[in-house]
Amino acid sequence: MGCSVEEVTAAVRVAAEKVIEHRDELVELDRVIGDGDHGENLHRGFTAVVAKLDGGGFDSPAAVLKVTATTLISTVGGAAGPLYGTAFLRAATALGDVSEVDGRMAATALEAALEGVVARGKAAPGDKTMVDALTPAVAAARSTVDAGIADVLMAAADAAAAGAAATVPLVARKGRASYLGERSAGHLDPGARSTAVLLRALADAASRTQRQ
Amino acid sequence: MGCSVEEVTAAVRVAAEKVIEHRDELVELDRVIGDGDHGENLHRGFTAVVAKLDGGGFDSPAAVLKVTATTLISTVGGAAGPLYGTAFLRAATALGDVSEVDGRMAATALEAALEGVVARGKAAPGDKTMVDALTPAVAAARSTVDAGIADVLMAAADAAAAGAAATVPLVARKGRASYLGERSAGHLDPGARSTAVLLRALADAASRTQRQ
Amino acid sequence: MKKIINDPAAVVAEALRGMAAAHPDLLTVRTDPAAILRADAPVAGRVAIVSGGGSGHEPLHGGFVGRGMLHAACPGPVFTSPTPDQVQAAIEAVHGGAGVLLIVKNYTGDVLNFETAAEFAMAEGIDVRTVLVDDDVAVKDSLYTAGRRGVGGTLLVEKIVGAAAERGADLDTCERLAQRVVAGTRSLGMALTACTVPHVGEPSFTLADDEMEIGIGIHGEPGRERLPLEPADGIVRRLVDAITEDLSFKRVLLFTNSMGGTPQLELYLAHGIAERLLAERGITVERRLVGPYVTSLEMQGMSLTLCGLDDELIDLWDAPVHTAALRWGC
Amino acid sequence: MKKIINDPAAVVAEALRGMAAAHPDLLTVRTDPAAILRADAPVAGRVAIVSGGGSGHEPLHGGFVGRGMLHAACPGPVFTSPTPDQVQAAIEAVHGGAGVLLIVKNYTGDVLNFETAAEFAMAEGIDVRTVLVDDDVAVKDSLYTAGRRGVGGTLLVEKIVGAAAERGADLDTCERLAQRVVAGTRSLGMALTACTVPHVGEPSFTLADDEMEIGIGIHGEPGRERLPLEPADGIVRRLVDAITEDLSFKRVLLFTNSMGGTPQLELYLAHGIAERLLAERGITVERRLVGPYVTSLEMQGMSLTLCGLDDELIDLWDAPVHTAALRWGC
Ligand SMILES: Nc1ncnc2c1ncn2[C@@H]1O[C@H](COP(=O)(O)OP(=O)(O)O)[C@@H](O)[C@H]1O
Ligand SMILES: Nc1ncnc2c1ncn2[C@@H]1O[C@H](COP(=O)(O)OP(=O)(O)O)[C@@H](O)[C@H]1O
Ligand SMILES: [Mg+2]
Ligand SMILES: [Mg+2]
Ligand SMILES: [Mg+2]
Ligand SMILES: [Mg+2]
Repeated sequence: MGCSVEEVTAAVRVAAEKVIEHRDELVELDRVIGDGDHGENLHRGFTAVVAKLDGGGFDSPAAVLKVTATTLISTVGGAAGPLYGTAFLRAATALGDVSEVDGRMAATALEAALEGVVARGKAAPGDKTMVDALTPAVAAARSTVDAGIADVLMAAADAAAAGAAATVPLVARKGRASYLGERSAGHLDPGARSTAVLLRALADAASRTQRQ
Repeated sequence: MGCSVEEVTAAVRVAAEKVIEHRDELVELDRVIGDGDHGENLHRGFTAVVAKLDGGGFDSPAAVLKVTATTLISTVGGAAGPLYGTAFLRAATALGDVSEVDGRMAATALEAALEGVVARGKAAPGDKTMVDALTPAVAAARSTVDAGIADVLMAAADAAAAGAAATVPLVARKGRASYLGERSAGHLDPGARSTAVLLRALADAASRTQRQ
Repeated sequence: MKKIINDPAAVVAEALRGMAAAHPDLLTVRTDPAAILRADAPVAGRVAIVSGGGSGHEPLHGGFVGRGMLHAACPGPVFTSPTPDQVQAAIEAVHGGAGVLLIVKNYTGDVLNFETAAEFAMAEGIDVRTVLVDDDVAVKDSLYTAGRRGVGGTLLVEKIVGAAAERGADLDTCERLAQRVVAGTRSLGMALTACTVPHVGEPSFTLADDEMEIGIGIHGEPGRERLPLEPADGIVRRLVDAITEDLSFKRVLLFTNSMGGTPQLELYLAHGIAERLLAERGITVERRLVGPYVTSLEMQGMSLTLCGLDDELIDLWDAPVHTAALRWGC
Repeated sequence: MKKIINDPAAVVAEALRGMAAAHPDLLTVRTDPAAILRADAPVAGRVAIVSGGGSGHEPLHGGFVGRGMLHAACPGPVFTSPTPDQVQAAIEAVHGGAGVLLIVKNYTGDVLNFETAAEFAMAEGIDVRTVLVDDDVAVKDSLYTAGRRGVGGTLLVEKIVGAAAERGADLDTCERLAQRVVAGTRSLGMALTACTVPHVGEPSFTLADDEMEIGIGIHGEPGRERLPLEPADGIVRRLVDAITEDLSFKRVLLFTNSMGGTPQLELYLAHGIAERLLAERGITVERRLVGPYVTSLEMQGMSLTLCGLDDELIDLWDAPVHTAALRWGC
């Protein structure tokens, strides 16, 4: 059993609300090694996403992810806007016109999202970016692919959280934190953190619907 | 016995050095109810006066006061420059070509100085300006006029100190402090303070030479 | 004190050296006594417009020296008026035979020093007139103060009279014109933070994080009223109200000025509010100027100036000007 | 946080309203998506020059929209690049049939968003080229960073290419010219204090009273090196040394820029030192610009930019320009 279009909509909305809740934390993380806008940027973008989802009328999970993508692209700006926008767009494309998302499809969509982020941002693992949360998340999802979507996303969320935490000692080589050189070490990457927040919220939403 | 041209030169030099020493105090007083430059202005001016006095070659006490006046006018700026410049100039004029300054002449010179300051600045007693130090100084000098110059100046210095101290509760009605209105009350007027410092130094110098 | 300076006592002299280097074709910068002169001064047959005052208000006044504005500016030490010698030397350097108009901000120090200079210059046979600018509504103009201060409006007087002099207006005309602009101009400023005078080394006053000062002077003097910090709408309304209560206006130039440390973003924001409030009061904004023009070192804050306009004043405002800080039409 | 603002989230929108009010003849200001356009755009048959980026650097970029410089500027939120839609709308609004050149500061966010906009616009049949400005020598240009940042030099690229476009240069020529200016331009900045982003509410970083930050970015990012505060001579020497070690210069434009909160007095002082140091190194300063042009809100600090000049570039620099912040020759 997978997630219906209604369940996907609800999950993305929950994820959006979680990111909105984490605004100040993300601002603070970015203030220290960046320019302090990551939380504000995502707050603006995901607030717009929630408004779009309220409009409803989506005929497939892919349609939900696509409107999320285009809304993020047109409202977030900064590095995170095009990167998260591409991630959701590629995930939507990977889903095609299925009407339910199962564990395997979720893993495939996550993998497409990661490929999109790397294609646009050219970051490698270890560069201290959201890629450091997404890469282990994709690997974890792939290895639990035969489980239900809730378990796949839970594995991805756990891995993303660990991956984000592991950015702390890294010296940034991409994004604004790279200007700091060695001084970027010792701090959590804001984009890796927001990726972990997003995946955790999606996983929680999926477990709730799948447990019902 | 009065002060010779050498003694007047020495006294003005001592007075100049005293004002220079009080730079920071006068800056601080002016910072609170003015624009913080009174000490710096007089420091610049009296440093130039000392340099001029070093040149020597003065043939009368009036010549010493006159070079002090023109040096102050051309180096101090601000309100205090023209006011102190005028004060020394009028004092010089009052002395005429005498070669020694006695108590009576000192009182006359002080009175001329006060008249000059009032003519230029139009301040009345109680307006919280240097006039509040000079006015009682002139009165005290006038009432001890038959004593020696040291006593006359000492009386003037004591009265100036008291007059300056009495500016604290006043609300300023002239100069920059007047912009503060009621908020100028509770603070010592920087110009009254510098007048008191000058007169004290002149009196001390005169007592030293007269006692010898 | 955090400043990009060397010796606090040499700040003005060193800044003048940089200014000379920056504008070699436009300005002649003299030291000892210090003066910033139009490169082509004296301009024969034209009234020479001379201003000056303490430094620390840049670009006022040196940034306004050039074609169509000032012939000379006399920079004193920071926040201290120049000396008579200095002003006199500038007068003599730019006098072109048609007399000299001194534009003086109404502060005791400035008035006394320019007054003395004018006396000396007149003794040399130069016709010198003085116009005092006193546009600051923060100070009650009464027998019991030194009178209203000259602040932002000074720039407008300099521009308008400078244009008239450039066109050949005679000394009487320039003097009357300056008086007319002064009579029709009012300003009010406010500060969020104090500035630090280099030779003092600490802030001129202290404001708590939730306080602002209304009626601030441009010399780091505290203002008349300390109030809780308000949103921009409230701040601008206070300034507009006080100015329009002091004088009634119909057609105006609106000058939104930064005290130095307030960024353009905030200044444009404030300007937009001022335009809206004036429109509500039926006042027509015909010309505007927005920027850090009459400053108080790094002070954060702003001032508004309204200058009543008629067709003649508009024409003079629009006339070509070529200075370091204000330039158009050429 | 002490600022003249209302709602931190509305700062840019409100500032744009004020900017529109301040320059009615010069600019058309659009909201949703936000864009500052030349009032006479699109200019038929001319290459349209479009730039933009996060707000908070005013007058960059909106202050440089007008004849002889930018056709459009896209202001993002404070320190956040604009979105692709926004840039695409601006491109379409000013495209005059001869193609569009995007001048983009080299930051990941700006690059990605402008890139996406360019793709969309090209899909609509508009020839769009992009030039990245990366003049900041503070950042080592290597595989291990996002590459050098675009800072003060951006203004120079905009002015020079804007002049060429105004004269009718085609898109290829404009693109090559921009690349040539970028290749010959280097900058370095420093800060005495941090700025406060309105939606953050506290300073971007903290510097002790006796510290300065060398290699500061214009987004409130800390720089590369924190050092004890030095006199102006030492500060300026550090900047000049780093720039001239990175690239060798003969004839230059020297641009002494305030980060926003540093007063003119200090800026001219620093400029004078830079002129002296360049003369000592045999570098000829042919043109200069001194002022707060590429800022970081109210940050105190400065940057120096050197741009190699030849007769062609001088001619384009001198060409008439009429924008809110830079104006000459008309
Ligand atoms: N090239 C890149 N590839 C992947 N992620 C990146 C890249 N550059 C930046 N990021 C991510 O974007 C985050 C910053 O986003 P944000 O603050 O919104 O944008 P900006 O840096 O433009 O202010 C960083 O923490 C990092 O995770
Ligand atoms: N009109 C005046 N008459 C007499 N003294 C005055 C007058 N105005 C100001 N002063 C004196 O000058 C002092 C300030 O001098 P100073 O700080 O050097 O000048 P400024 O006010 O121009 O900065 C005041 O403390 C006051 O004693
Ligand atoms: Mg950021
Ligand atoms: Mg003073
Ligand atoms: Mg003063
Ligand atoms: Mg950003």
